[in-house]
Amino acid sequence: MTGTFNTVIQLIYLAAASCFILGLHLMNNPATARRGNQVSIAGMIAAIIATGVLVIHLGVITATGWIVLLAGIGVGGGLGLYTARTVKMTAMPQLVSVFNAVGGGAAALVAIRDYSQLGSHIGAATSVTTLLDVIIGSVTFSGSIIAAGKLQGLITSAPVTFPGARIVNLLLAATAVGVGGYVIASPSLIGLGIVIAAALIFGVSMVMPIGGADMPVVISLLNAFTGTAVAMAGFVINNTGLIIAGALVGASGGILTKLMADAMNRSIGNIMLGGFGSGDTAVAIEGPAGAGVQSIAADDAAIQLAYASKVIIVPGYGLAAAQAQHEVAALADLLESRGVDVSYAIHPVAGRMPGHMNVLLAEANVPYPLLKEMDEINPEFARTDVALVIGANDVTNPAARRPGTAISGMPILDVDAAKSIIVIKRSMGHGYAGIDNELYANPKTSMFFADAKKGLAELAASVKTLVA
Amino acid sequence: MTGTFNTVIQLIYLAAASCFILGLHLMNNPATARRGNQVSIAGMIAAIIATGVLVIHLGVITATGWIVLLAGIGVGGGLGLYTARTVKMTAMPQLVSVFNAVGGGAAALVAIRDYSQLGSHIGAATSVTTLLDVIIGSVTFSGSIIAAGKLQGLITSAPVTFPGARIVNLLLAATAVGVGGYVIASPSLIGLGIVIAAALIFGVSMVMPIGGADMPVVISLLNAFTGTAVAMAGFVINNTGLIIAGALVGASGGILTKLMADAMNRSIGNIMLGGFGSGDTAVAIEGPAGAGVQSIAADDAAIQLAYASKVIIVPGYGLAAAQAQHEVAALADLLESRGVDVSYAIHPVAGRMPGHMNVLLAEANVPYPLLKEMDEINPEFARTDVALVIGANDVTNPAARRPGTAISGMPILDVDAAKSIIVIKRSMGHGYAGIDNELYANPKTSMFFADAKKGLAELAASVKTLVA
Amino acid sequence: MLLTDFIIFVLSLWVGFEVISKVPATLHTPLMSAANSIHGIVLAGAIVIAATAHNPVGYILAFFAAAFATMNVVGGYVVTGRMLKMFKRRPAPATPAGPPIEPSPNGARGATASGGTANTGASNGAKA
Amino acid sequence: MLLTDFIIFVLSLWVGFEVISKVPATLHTPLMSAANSIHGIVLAGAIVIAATAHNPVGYILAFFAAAFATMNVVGGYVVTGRMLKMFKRRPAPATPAGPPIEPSPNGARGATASGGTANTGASNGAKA
Ligand SMILES: NC(=O)c1ccc[n+]([C@@H]2O[C@H](COP(=O)([O-])OP(=O)(O)OC[C@H]3O[C@@H](n4cnc5c(N)ncnc54)[C@H](OP(=O)(O)O)[C@@H]3O)[C@@H](O)[C@H]2O)c1
Ligand SMILES: NC(=O)c1ccc[n+]([C@@H]2O[C@H](COP(=O)([O-])OP(=O)(O)OC[C@H]3O[C@@H](n4cnc5c(N)ncnc54)[C@H](OP(=O)(O)O)[C@@H]3O)[C@@H](O)[C@H]2O)c1
Repeated sequence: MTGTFNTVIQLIYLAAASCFILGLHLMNNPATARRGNQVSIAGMIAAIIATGVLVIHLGVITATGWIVLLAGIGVGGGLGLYTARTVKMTAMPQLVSVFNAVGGGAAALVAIRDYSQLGSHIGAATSVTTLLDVIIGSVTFSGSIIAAGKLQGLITSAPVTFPGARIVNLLLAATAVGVGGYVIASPSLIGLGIVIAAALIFGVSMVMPIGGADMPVVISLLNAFTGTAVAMAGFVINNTGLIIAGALVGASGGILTKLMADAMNRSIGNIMLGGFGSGDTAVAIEGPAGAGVQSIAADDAAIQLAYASKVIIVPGYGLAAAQAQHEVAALADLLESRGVDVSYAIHPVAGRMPGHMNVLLAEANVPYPLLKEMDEINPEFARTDVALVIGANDVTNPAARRPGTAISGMPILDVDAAKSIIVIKRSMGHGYAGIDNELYANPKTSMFFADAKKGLAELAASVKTLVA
Repeated sequence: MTGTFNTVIQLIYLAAASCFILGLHLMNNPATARRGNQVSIAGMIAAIIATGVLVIHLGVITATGWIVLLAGIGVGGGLGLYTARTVKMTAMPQLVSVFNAVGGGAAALVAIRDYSQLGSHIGAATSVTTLLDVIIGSVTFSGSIIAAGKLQGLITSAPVTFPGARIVNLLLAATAVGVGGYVIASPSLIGLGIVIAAALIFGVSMVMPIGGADMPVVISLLNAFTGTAVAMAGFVINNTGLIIAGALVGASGGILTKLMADAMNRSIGNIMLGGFGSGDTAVAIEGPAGAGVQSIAADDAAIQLAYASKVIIVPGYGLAAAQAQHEVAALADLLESRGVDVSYAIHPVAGRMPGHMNVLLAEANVPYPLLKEMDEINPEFARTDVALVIGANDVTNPAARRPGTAISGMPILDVDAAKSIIVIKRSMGHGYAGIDNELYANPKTSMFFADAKKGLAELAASVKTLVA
Repeated sequence: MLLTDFIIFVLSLWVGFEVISKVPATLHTPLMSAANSIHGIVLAGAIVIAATAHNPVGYILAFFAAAFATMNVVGGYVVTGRMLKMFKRRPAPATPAGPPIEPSPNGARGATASGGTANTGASNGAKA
Repeated sequence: MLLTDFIIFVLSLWVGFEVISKVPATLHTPLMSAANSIHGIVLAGAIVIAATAHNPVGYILAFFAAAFATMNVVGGYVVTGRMLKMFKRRPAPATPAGPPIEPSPNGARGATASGGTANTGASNGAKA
């Protein structure tokens, strides 16, 4: 191919990469996030078209090649578009995880294809990256699928582990790397097969012991893996675009993983080693229990809300579990129509994925400005008549303020500063962290024991009767 | 040279560049800034040693070459060390500007040497970067020297301009670029000479019309230029280390320039076009003037300070001009010994360079924690008995709060929130922005007309007598 | 070639490391999804191996590579777009749009957790 | 070669663009000075041209290049160091060390103007 032609292609890749960078940059800020995504898309289109032109220019591709390629693009594109369009907002993390899997898979396939084709004619340097690509790609592929399965509930979200699991993992890793080293020295497809198998199994056994609630972090980590795998693929087929974009994702994904873990004050380390990520094992003890806990009836709660001047709604995982987003929005509208100042307190890790509450409430068309970040709303609780806690537990638990508890150090919503507190949940059941919540024993607190969806409907009804 | 050897050198350059990046990253935060500088130094040492080894390995360098090189390093190093060690803290910006000049000069020399040596044997691509290097380097060289001269007062800090200056600049730029293009096509040393001359003169005529007070921003801009020139030098001698480090400085320097300009709410554009950067043309009208302005005597001021429970000191350019840093520190100690709670309100652009007040007060060993950034201290003025304004003017001018003034929109220190205000300055003279300060007419304000150094000494004296 | 590739790789790592500043937790999932779409660029790799495939195995590998990669890139961007829709702004009925945060003098770049919301808040105010 | 050099150049620009986040104004001058020292790396260039010099002109150019560059690098770092000394911490006599700022949950990276001071403030508190 002519030098200049290649140069142009390279420059397009560079421009595309710059778009990706700018896109991520803009996504650091809610105000510019959407533009960021568009910039990123533009870059991607440019890069793909450039590659297409390059291939045509090379002219080596066979007719079958074209058919295969376009068929693949058609099938993949269709699947991607359909799933992405139809998935429920709250199921997005598992979908992202699936996209992760296929991304990693594709990267691995590129290397496999390259290896199988070149056979023994490849220099050691190249085939190191080839093997890295195969291993990382395969691990991401199986790991991401398991992660998606856990979030989707197809696989138990509880940590699955067995004695000696650690050793098995070590053996698998050793096999992948060891045999990998061997097949670099003396190329063999069987060897490669063993490597792939070991890597795939390792991916499974790496994610299985991790609790469903920790999956967002795991997915983000696997995302970083995929990035690295893609970068390696770039080395293999010597494509700058892949190298830059892959490394970009690898590093930013890593940082992002750390930010996520920090937000739910876990360390990446103890997440990967499993532990209390057990998620929703919180058994719902039926009926109220616990000393000094006072419960309240729908009507009384409705009166408090209707005649309050400022109400803050504190949504939690329970709201998502009950799919009660529309009910809560309806109640809020009702109160606002009575001139009550209503806003939502969004804890960074309320729910089971970052931004869980935002997606949920967005589904019910709650105006974004009503959603207040923790740092912003905490001072306002003191001026609040009623804090309405709906299926939130840990994020309101004052125990976080003193050391020695499972959630110690996690910043919480200062719900207990409000003049009075109404908590809607089904029982005295625990949250994700699996500990009691002192808030419920607070004299200012009254518990409204109900499923969030039903409970909110009742509340709305009784408020209406009040107005009438 | 052997491939692996070269590879090692390249990797060392890469490591060095990473140190530079990490260094800058750490410098974003006062807590880690010093470590950042050390990391950066480590990287630099590695890069230089690697280059030395490379040269030895090449073995082409002549004995004279060694002598010349070491002599140059010795002389330059000595000069750099001496000036850097001995310069007064407040004269640092001009010194930085000098280092800028020599950096740009060195970059230009590299390209000149390369051009003169290779003559006509160079491909167009290379010699474009060569010419860019020569031009940018030369502009930075002369421009930085002028900037330093203005700050040092060797050249009038007032904007120097003449009718048609703009046209002259355009002509110079045109010459440099035009002839530059010509000498790429048909190499000629005379041509190169013309380019250099034009660039040098352009540097001068670019900076002359800019007021002394805007120099910090100009220096930062020229800093970015030097970075770019160095990157170009990297292209010329095909050295990755230079390319990475140069581009790094070029971009970060650019961002930094913007941050600086924003902080003193100027746009880089209108700074470069000159304008009200005229600096200290503020004529000191002798003796008090102005309606409704009440002045105060040393003793009365001393009493107010001595019996206050909370005093905030607001230093400004005047404190630096009077070199009264030690006097103010002494007064503060005196008050603290009487149990008065004293702190300093540091406006981001108080003085004539960013951090001017910090360097100044650091010289008098004022503990860093006593210096409060604007956002941090503004709320405290309301709880303050006496705000002692020393040679500060614009940064306290309430006019900034309403539109249409020269400083509109500049965030200011809410001095007028304090219970009473004492202002030490020589007269009703204007500040950098050249506008009246309504604060002085405020009934709560009493003016203590004096040179900051003398005035503060008096105050301290009378406080002492009170104690005795 | 491998060397320069490696240099490019490391520099890109640095960019990725620096580009994510303090992000409001709300944006964690969209950002993850965005990064996810970006590695869909592996499609370029899939195209290349399809171009050099000449035997059944090659074709099969190429097919799956292309399908996987396209699913990643298309799906990734669409999902991200949907997530970000939740930042669409509609005038806030009752509450004030944002906290009265002092614009910091050099608030030029890099959204901070609170800074981020402040921005949106502000622009809401403008729209409302 | 020129192409890869250019790619490296652009990526480095991005790093430089991203690495400077919101910096307290106090740090503007030290940062400027730090960046200034970094371009002292041109000394490497000076060494190279000294190595290839074989005639008086070459020697003279090499000499000045070396002298200039070394002055830049040595002076730059020393001055930066001196400026940063002013961030040395001594226990604050009277005033509290810092504002009681809630540690933001994801306060992982990137100092903000106020955040910056908060950090120092906090650590003073610890030391004092
Ligand atoms: N956001 C993230 O990225 C993320 C990721 C992983 C883990 N986490 C963790 O998840 C937790 C989130 O805290 P959270 O307060 O939002 O939730 P939570 O602490 O897990 O508590 C949820 C509560 O909702 C109640 N509930 C469940 N189903 C309900 C229904 N249908 N109707 C009404 N109430 C229902 C449960 O009590 P009853 O059984 O009595 O009803 C439970 O106590 C934090 O510990 C966080 O660290 C967050
Ligand atoms: N920090 C930066 O990076 C930077 C850079 C460029 C420009 N600026 C601009 O500089 C200004 C800084 O504001 P500022 O309040 O610090 O200073 P200012 O507004 O320039 O006012 C300084 C005041 O100090 C008084 N003064 C001068 N010499 C004195 C002496 N020997 N003793 C006592 N008082 C003396 C003068 O009044 P008398 O003549 O009556 O004494 C003058 O009004 C801002 O407008 C800023 O935008 C800052």
